[in-house]
Amino acid sequence: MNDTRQSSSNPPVRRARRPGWLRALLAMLAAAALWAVLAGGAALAHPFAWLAIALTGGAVLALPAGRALRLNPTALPGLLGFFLRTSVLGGIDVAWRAVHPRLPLAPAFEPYYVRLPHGPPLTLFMSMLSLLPGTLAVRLEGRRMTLHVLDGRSDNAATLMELERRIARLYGLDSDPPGSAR
Amino acid sequence: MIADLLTAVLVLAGLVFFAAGTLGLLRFPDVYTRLHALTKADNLGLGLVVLGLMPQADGPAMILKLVLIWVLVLAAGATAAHMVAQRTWTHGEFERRE
Amino acid sequence: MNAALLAFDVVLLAGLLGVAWRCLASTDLFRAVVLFITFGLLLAIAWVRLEAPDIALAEAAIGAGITGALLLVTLERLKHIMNPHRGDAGPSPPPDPVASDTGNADAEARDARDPGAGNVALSCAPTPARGRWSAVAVSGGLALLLMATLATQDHGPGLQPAVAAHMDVSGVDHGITAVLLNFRAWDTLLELAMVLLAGLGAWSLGRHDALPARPAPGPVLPGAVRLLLPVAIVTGVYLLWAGSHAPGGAFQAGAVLGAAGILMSLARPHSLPDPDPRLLRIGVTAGALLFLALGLWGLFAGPALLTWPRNLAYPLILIIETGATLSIALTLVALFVGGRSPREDA
Amino acid sequence: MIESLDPGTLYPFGGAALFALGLHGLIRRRHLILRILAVNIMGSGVFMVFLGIAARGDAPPDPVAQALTLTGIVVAVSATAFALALTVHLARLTGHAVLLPGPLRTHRGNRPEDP
Repeated sequence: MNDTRQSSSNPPVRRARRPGWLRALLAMLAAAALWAVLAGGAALAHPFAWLAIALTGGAVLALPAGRALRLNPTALPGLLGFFLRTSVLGGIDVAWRAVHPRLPLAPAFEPYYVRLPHGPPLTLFMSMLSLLPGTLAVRLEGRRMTLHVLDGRSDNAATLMELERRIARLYGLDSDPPGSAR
Repeated sequence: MIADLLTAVLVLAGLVFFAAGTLGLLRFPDVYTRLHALTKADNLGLGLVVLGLMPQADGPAMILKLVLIWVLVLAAGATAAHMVAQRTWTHGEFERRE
Repeated sequence: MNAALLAFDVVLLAGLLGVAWRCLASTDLFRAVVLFITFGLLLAIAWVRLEAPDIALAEAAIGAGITGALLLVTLERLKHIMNPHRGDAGPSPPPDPVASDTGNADAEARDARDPGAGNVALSCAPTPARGRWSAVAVSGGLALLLMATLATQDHGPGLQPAVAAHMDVSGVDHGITAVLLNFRAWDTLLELAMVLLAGLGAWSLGRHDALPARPAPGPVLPGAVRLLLPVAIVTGVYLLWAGSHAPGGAFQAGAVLGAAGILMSLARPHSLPDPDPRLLRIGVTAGALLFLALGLWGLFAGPALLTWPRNLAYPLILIIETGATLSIALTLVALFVGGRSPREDA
Repeated sequence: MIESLDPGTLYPFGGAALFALGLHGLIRRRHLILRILAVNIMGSGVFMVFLGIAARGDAPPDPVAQALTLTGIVVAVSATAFALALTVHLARLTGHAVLLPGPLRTHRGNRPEDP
């Protein structure tokens, strides 16, 4: 929930944490929206809706605080479009390999050096790349990520760099100089 | 009528991807490649099924519910695939081949 | 259409029997547990086919999900007990991903370097050949007897009309919740007592160990917890609320919230301390005690023990269901963690 | 023929078969985990008989049978969890998770189930 929450009032200081009340408030708003989707808007008046919202607020306060990140909503459609397109390609790619009589696989482990900072951007990146064609996040040690790829002969890094660039834009991190991979 | 036809086509297409993912699960050689098959093919299959059910929904709340199901399965699937891959890396395959 | 449905039924039943057979015939315990989880999911499909969505929800969440988690963590515990030397060795050093070409070669290289690094399978002895036919005779004969009874039984109307006739006094609009919390409240009270007993039994066996499954490094699990915990809370309370008029109720809600608790205990965020044992004890017993107290109150204020005055039935049922949800969720997490908290004995 | 094979007829028979399969596993397997799985499969067979009968006829399924099955599922997971806790405890004491004839030996000498 926290990962995609918008907050426009926070300065883009990366180490700063949101105050607890603000995190709880945002989570409770999201919980109210979820309740309205599940139970219908009219059911927001029921005491159980308040119970759910209050419990969500409490749970978010109990969880460790993440870093406050400024979200750049204009990058969202691009990221979503890219993700939908590549994940459709990913599904078709793996389905084709599965039904092909000769099972065209060339599995390999590949290193990849991420530039995104730890926290929600990196989590989002690692989750999304497992749905991209032919890549699977296996392990992360510092900046070095180990990928499992279905086809070591294809250029997997290009797609990943594109995804990384788009996530960086979403979190307003693209003003950083594109530090070269070690 | 057109909505029903759309539903039938999309749901059937989704089932084809589910079947392909299951085929991959059975045919692929090791844990990692099987994870590829399950996460990617089933994600697309479920996406198509959800898309196909949308014309049958009786309101925007139902459509949002369908999208929510897809997003949650996506998040859970990607997380689970990564966790299984990581565990396989550190502990080896669960089932040792004799 | 009818023939297609019949084909579906036959395939589903054959699949269920086949998976159950493979599960029980397995010599590898991990394989048996995975097949059992598969069996639970197939069973949930069968419940949907039998127009029992409440049961399907409970089966998927409890039968497949939570039982599966309990079985897997038990296998992990058994492995540590049977191979005590491997237990604290920590993860094996990862191979260099660049040096190897394929997954298989990589695994072999790792095994060759460190023979203990591979997973020690938890196997069990294959079934002995002796006594095969007597077991087949006993179970097969019983099955034939059951089937003969079922085949000759006449189709009565069942209790559906009786429930439908009394819905207006039940306080809720969903037949199953009416049966569970009003018409046959005794069953549900005893069931909560059973859940409580299981929790107390596990606690009485000793202190909980640090879960053998270490929290996995990396940002993905904590990120997933952040996303899924609020969703699970809202969904759990929604299921609790929905039980009064649609499929759902205390058991399904307790299972969803219990699953969220299990996820938390796996991810173990550092800022979360162990819960206060006293609060935990109150929470675990709350469901049964609240139910009993309100039932006794019904003896004096209403017609009989465990019955509710008609105008108060709805709020009372909701209160009881809330207590039951809390207790079921907490007990399921406690059973997963497996023993009382170290703070209990301190 | 197809008329008589509605789910209300077919599923109780499937449930009886599952029950028998579970019973067979319970008798034949020695490892406690497998015995716990066998008891669970027997329970699922009973639930299937119940719900199959409840779904007979054209009326909506019998809510009493459904409520009892729901109760049964929660009782089954509680009993399973306690049985698993006992199995782990037994393994801690004896080093194996099988019930052997004779008094429990609380040393780690005899471990028939090790690979």
